[in-house]
Amino acid sequence: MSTVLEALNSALLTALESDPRVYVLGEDILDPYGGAFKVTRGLSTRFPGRVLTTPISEAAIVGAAAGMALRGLRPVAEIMFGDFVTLIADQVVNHAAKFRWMYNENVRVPLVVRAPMGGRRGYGPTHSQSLEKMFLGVPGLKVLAPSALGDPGALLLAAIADDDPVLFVEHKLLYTRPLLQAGQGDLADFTLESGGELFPYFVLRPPYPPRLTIATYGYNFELARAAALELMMEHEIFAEMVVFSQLSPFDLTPLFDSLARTLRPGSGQAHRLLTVEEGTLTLGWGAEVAARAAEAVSGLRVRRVAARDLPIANARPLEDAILPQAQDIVAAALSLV
Amino acid sequence: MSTVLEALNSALLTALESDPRVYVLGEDILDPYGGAFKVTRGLSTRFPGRVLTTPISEAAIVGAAAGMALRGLRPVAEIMFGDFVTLIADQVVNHAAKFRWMYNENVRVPLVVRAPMGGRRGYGPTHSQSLEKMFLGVPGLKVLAPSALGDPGALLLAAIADDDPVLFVEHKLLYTRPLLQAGQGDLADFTLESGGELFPYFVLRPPYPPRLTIATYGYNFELARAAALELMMEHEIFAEMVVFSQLSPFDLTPLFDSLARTLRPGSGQAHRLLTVEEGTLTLGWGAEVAARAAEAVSGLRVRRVAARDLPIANARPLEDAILPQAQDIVAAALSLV
Amino acid sequence: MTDNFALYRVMLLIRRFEERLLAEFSTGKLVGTTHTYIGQEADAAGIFSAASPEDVVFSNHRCHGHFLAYGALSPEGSDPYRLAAELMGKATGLVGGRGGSQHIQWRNFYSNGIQGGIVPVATGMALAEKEKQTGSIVLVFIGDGTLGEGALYESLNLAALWRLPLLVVLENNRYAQTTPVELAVAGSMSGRFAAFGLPVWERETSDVLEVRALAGEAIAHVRSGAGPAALILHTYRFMAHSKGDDPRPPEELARIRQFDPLTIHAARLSPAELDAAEAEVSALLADAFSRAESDPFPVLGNQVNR
Amino acid sequence: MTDNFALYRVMLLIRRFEERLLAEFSTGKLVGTTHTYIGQEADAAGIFSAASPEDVVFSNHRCHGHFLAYGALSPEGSDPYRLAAELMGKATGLVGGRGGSQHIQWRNFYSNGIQGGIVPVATGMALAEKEKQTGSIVLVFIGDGTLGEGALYESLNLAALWRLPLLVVLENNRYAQTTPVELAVAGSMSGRFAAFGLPVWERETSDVLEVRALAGEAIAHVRSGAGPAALILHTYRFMAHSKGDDPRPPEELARIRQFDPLTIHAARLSPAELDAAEAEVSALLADAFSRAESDPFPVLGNQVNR
Ligand SMILES: Cc1ncc(C[n+]2csc(CCOP(=O)(O)OP(=O)(O)O)c2C)c(N)n1
Ligand SMILES: Cc1ncc(C[n+]2csc(CCOP(=O)(O)OP(=O)(O)O)c2C)c(N)n1
Ligand SMILES: [Mg+2]
Ligand SMILES: [Mg+2]
Repeated sequence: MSTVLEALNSALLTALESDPRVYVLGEDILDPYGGAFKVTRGLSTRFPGRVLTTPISEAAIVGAAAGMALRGLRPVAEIMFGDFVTLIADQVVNHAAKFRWMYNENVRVPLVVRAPMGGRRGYGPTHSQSLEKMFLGVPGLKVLAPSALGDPGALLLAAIADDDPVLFVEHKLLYTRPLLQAGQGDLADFTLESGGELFPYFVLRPPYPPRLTIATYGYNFELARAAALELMMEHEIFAEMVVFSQLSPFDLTPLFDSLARTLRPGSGQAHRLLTVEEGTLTLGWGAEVAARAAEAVSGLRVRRVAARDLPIANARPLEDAILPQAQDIVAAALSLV
Repeated sequence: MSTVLEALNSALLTALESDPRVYVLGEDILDPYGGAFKVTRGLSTRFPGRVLTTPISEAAIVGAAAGMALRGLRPVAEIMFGDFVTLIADQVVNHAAKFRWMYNENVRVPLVVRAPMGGRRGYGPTHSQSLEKMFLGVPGLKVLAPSALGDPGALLLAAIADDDPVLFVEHKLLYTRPLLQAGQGDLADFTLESGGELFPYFVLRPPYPPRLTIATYGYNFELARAAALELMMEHEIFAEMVVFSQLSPFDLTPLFDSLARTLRPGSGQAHRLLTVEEGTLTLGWGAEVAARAAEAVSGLRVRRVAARDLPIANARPLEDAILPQAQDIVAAALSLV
Repeated sequence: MTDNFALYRVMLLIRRFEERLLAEFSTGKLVGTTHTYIGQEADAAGIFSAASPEDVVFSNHRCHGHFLAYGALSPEGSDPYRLAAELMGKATGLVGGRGGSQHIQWRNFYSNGIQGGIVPVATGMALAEKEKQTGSIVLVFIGDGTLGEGALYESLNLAALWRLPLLVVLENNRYAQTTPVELAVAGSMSGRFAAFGLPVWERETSDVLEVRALAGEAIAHVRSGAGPAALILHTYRFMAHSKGDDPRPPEELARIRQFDPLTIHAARLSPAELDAAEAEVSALLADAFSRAESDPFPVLGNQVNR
Repeated sequence: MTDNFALYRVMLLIRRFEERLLAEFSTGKLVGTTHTYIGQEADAAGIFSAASPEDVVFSNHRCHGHFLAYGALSPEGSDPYRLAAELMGKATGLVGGRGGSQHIQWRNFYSNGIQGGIVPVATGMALAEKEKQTGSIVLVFIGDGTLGEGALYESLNLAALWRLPLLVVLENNRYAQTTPVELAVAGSMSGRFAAFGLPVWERETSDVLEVRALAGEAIAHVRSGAGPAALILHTYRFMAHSKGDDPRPPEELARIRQFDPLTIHAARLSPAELDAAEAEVSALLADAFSRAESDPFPVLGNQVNR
C-alpha cells in the first residue's frame, strides 16, 4: 500500500523524467539524505544536474525559482519547514505572483514551492506551524494541498504543469499515511465523489441525509473523518465531508452543493457548516469559507474548528491543547446541530 | 484644523520627550527630509541620538527593534511603504510576536512598527497595497489602524505604551485629512459614540433606526461615510457605521451591539452587515468579521466590499476599478437591504 | 552602437526623456512618481553598448535609462514611445499601464520596484540561461542603498556557488533616497562582492567610453563561463531621488554637475553632430509623447485571480 | 571559571548531558528533535569563560552547549535541571515546556530556531546595551550554514554602522545539516565579515584554551566600544545533525574524533581530577534528569491571543 510520501516522491521523479525543463531545488535535498522529509530521495542520483541543493537561503531559493520560471524552466522548490515561508513572503507576493499580471500577461511564472506544514510532532514553536493562511488570497498565486484522498502525486504533477506559481502545502503527518480508497476500511459507509479535474475536491457522502457539512483539506481530513465516524456511531448524526485540494483561489461550488443537501426540504432547518483546519483560527482558511458561505447561503449556521490563536508549544500536552483534535470537531458539530 | 499627519508626528515627539526608552528608526527619517511621508519630521533635530536612520534593510530594522524591546527600550520602527511588510514577516511572526508566549512570559516585546499602506496615488503594484491582512490574527501581535476619527496621536501613544508588539497601519491618504469631529460638517446627522479605551472604536449612529451596519477601519471610513450619506440622501436608507482602530486581535463586541440594533424587532428582517476595506477581498479583515458574525448572529445577511483579487495597477482607471469605491459600498448596501 | 555619436545619442535620449517626464509631472499630466536617471546616463549607455541584444536585464526603480539604452541595442529599435505610454498609464504602454514607472517588461528586459528582491530573480534567470546554453548573460542593476538588503547576499552566494552568468551592476550615486552612503554602507562596497568570490570591476567615472571599456571586461568575464562578477560604477544623480524634495545643498548639486556625462562625451563630437543628435532625439520624443498622450487608457476586463 | 578543571567540567557537563539526551530519545522518552553540541564543547566553554556574566547571548538551534556554559558562568549557577525539564516538556522547564530544545530563555540567554533571523534581534539588543551603557556585550551564535541567510548581512551592516557591542560567533562545523560548506559557502568566511568592516578572530582548534584566548581578544575588542567583531571557530560536530541520519562516511567520523576537545584538554588534568569531574557531572545530571522526569507537565490555562 503506497503512502503519500511515495506518491509525491515518484511524481517528482516522473516530472524530472518527462520534462527537461523541470528542476528541483532546496536545502539538503541531495542523496543519500534526500531532504528533511525524504520527499526528494533518489532524485539527485537519477538527475544530478537538475536537482540542486542550496544554501540556507529561503528567499533566494524562491526568487531564483521565479527567475528560472520566467526564463522557461519549471522549478520545484522545497522549503524545509513550512514555518519558513515567512522568509519567502516578499518573493512570492511582490515578485513571483505579481509578474504575470503586472507585466500585462507578457510572462508566465510556472514554479512550485513545496512546504511541509503542521505540528503534532513536538517540534516546537518554529517548526510546527500551518502558515499557508498567509498566502491564501494572494493575487496570482495558487495554493494547493494534497490529502490522503485521490492521487497526491497527480496533484503535484498538475501543480508542476501549471503555468502560474503554486504553493504546495504538505502536512508532515500525511507523509506516512497510506493512500485512501473510498468504500474501504473506515470509509466503507461513505460514498466518495470527486470533481474539479486538475485540482480535485472530494465529497464523502454519508449513507443517510447529512445534518451538516464538514469542509476541510489536507491532513485535517484524518481528524474530520474520525469525527464524522464518531458522530455517526455515537450520535447518529451524519456529516458530509468536502475535502479541497485547491485552497486558493477559493472555488467553493462543491461546498455550496453540499450545503444545499444539508437543508432538509420543508424542515425549515438551517444549512450547517463546519470548517476544520490546523492553522490558527483567526483569518484561517475557514474564515474565507465561512464568509463566502454566509454571503451566499441564507439561513446558514457555521462554526470553525482550528488551532487556538497561540504559538505552538513544544510540550505534548500543550501542543495537543492548542491544536484542534477530532474531539473538538465532534463537540463543534454537536453544538451546531 | 490639524491633520492626521500632524497628530502622528506630535505623538512621536511626545513619546520621545516623555520616555527616554523610546527610539525611532527607519529609512530616510532624518531631517530635513523627515521620512517619505514626513511623519518623522522634526524628530531627529530634537532627539538626534534617539532617531536612527537605517540602511534599506526592513527585516533587520524590525529584528533590531525586537532586540531593543527585549532589552528594555521602546522602539518605533517605520517601514517606508507598507508593501514591504512582506520582508518583515519572519521577524514579526517567528520572532517578535512569538517571544513573549514562547518564553513563557519571561519577556515582553514593546515595539511598534508603523507602515503606510494603501493606494489611490498611482504608485503602482509594489507601492500601493494594503497588506495588513497578512498580519491579522498572528498570535502575540496587535494590529492597529488610526482613522480621522478620535485622536490618531493618542492611538499611537497607546501603541507605544503597549508592552506587546504592534503593527500600526497608516493609510497614505489619511495623512492630509483633517481630524473629524462628530456633529460637524457631513457628520452632522450622526451621533458619535466611542468606547474601547486605549484602542477605541467609533459608532456613528444615524438619526433613524439603521437598516444595516457598515464595519470598517482607517481611511476606508472616508468612503463608508460618503456612501452612508448617499444612502441616506438618495435612498433613505440609514446605515450605522462601526469604525475599529484595533484590527487584531478581533474584538467585535461593538459590532455585535450594532447588529442587534439593525434587526427591527418583530419585523423578522435579518441583521445586515457590510464590511469595507481596501485590501484584496479574499481573507481580508472582512472575512474574519463576516465569519465571526456568521458564527455569532443567526439570521445574518452579509456582504464584503474590498479590492478585487488582483495586483494594483499603475494606470488610474485600472487602479480605480480594482480598489473599492464609495459607489461599490452603495451598491453592496442596496443589494443587501 | 559602438561609435561616439550613437553613444551620445542614447545618453541624450535618456536625458531629454527624463526632463520631459519631470515637466509632465509638474504640469500634473502624470500621476504616481518617477526616479530619473539624469547624471547617470554614461552607465546605461556604456554598459549596453558592451552587452549583447540577447542578454537579459533586471532593472530597478530607476529603470528608464536602462530601458532606453537596452532598447537602443535591440534589433527592434529603441522604444521611448511605449515607455512614455506606460508612464502615462496608457493601454499601449509596455505593460498596458499596469506597471507604470518601476514595473516594466519588454523582450528580455524586466524591472521591479522592490529594492534587492530583484537580485534572486535575476540569479534564477542566469541559471536558466546557463542551463539552456543560450550564451546570454543576465545583468541586474542595484544602487548603493540596495546594499542594505539581505536578499542580495543570498543571491551572490548562489550565483558564485553555481558559477552563474550574472553581472551585478552597482550604480553608486552616493545616496539612497536622502541617505548618504556613509550612513548606510559599512565596510567596503567591493568587499561585499569579493567576500562571495565575485571579481569586481570598479571605476569612478562619468565618461561613457570608460564605462564601456570596463563593462566590456566584466561582461566578457561573465560570458566566458567563469561565473558571476560585479561592476561598480561611482556616479552622480543630478536630480532629486524622485519627483522633488532634494535635501542636498545647492553647492553640492553645482559641484556634481561638473561630472555631466553628456558634457564629457560631447567634447568628442562636432557641433554639427551635437545638433543632429539634439534634433533627432527631440523629434523622436515629440512623436513618442504625443502619440502616447492620444492613446487610450486601459479598461479592466473581467479579470480574475488565477 | 578560569582554571583547567572548571573548563573541563563544563565541557564534560555538555558532553554527558547531550549523550543522555540522545539516549532518552532513542528510548522514546523525549519527543521532537534535538541538535547536540558534542564535539564543539571547546567553543562554548572557552567563549563563556572569557565573557562576563552580564553579557547577553542569542543562541540558535544548537543551544544546549551554549546554555550550559553560560549557566556555569552565571552567579546563579549552572542549571542542567531546568534545561532537562524543558526538553521533557515539563512545567518546570526554562520556559515551562513551551519552547523545547531550540527556544529557551533564562536570565540574559535567549535562543530561537530560525537560522539567521536571530542576528537582527541580537543587533538590536546590542544597541540597547550600548544605549543603556551597561557595559554588556551581545554574543550571537551562528553556524556555517547560516551564512546563507540574508538577515545576517543586514545585521552586520547595521552593527558596523552603529558601532554596536556585538560579537558574532561563527561555529564552522563544516556542515549545515548534511550540506558540506563547499556546497553552501562561496568565497571566504572571514571575508563575509570583513566586507562590513568587522575585524575577525579566526582559528581552527578544538582546544578550549586556544578558544578562550582568542575569544578573550575578540570580546575585549567589542567591549572596548570599538564596534562589532566576528569570532570564527572551525570545529567538528561528532554526532548527526539532529537525532539520527548522518550521511557522513565512517572514516570521516573516525578522523574527526581525533579532535575531541575533551581528550585534548584532559591531558592537562590528573586522573584524579578527571574522575572527580566525571563523578560530579554524573551526580548533577542524575539529579537533573530524575527531578525533571518526575516534574508535572504544563497545562494550558485560559490563554488568549494578546
Ligand atoms: C524593499 C524596499 N525598501 C525600500 C524601498 C523604497 N526606496 C525606493 S528607492 C530607494 C532608495 C534606493 O537607493 P539606491 O539603491 O542607492 O538607488 P538609487 O535610488 O540611488 O538609484 C528606497 C529606499 C523600496 N523600493 N524597496
Ligand atoms: C530559516 C531556517 N531555515 C532552515 C532551517 C532548518 N535547519 C535547522 S539547522 C540547519 C542547518 C544549520 O547549519 P549550520 O548553520 O551550519 O549550523 P549547525 O547545525 O551546523 O550547527 C537547518 C537547515 C532553520 N531552522 N531555519
Ligand atoms: Mg543610490
Ligand atoms: Mg554547521
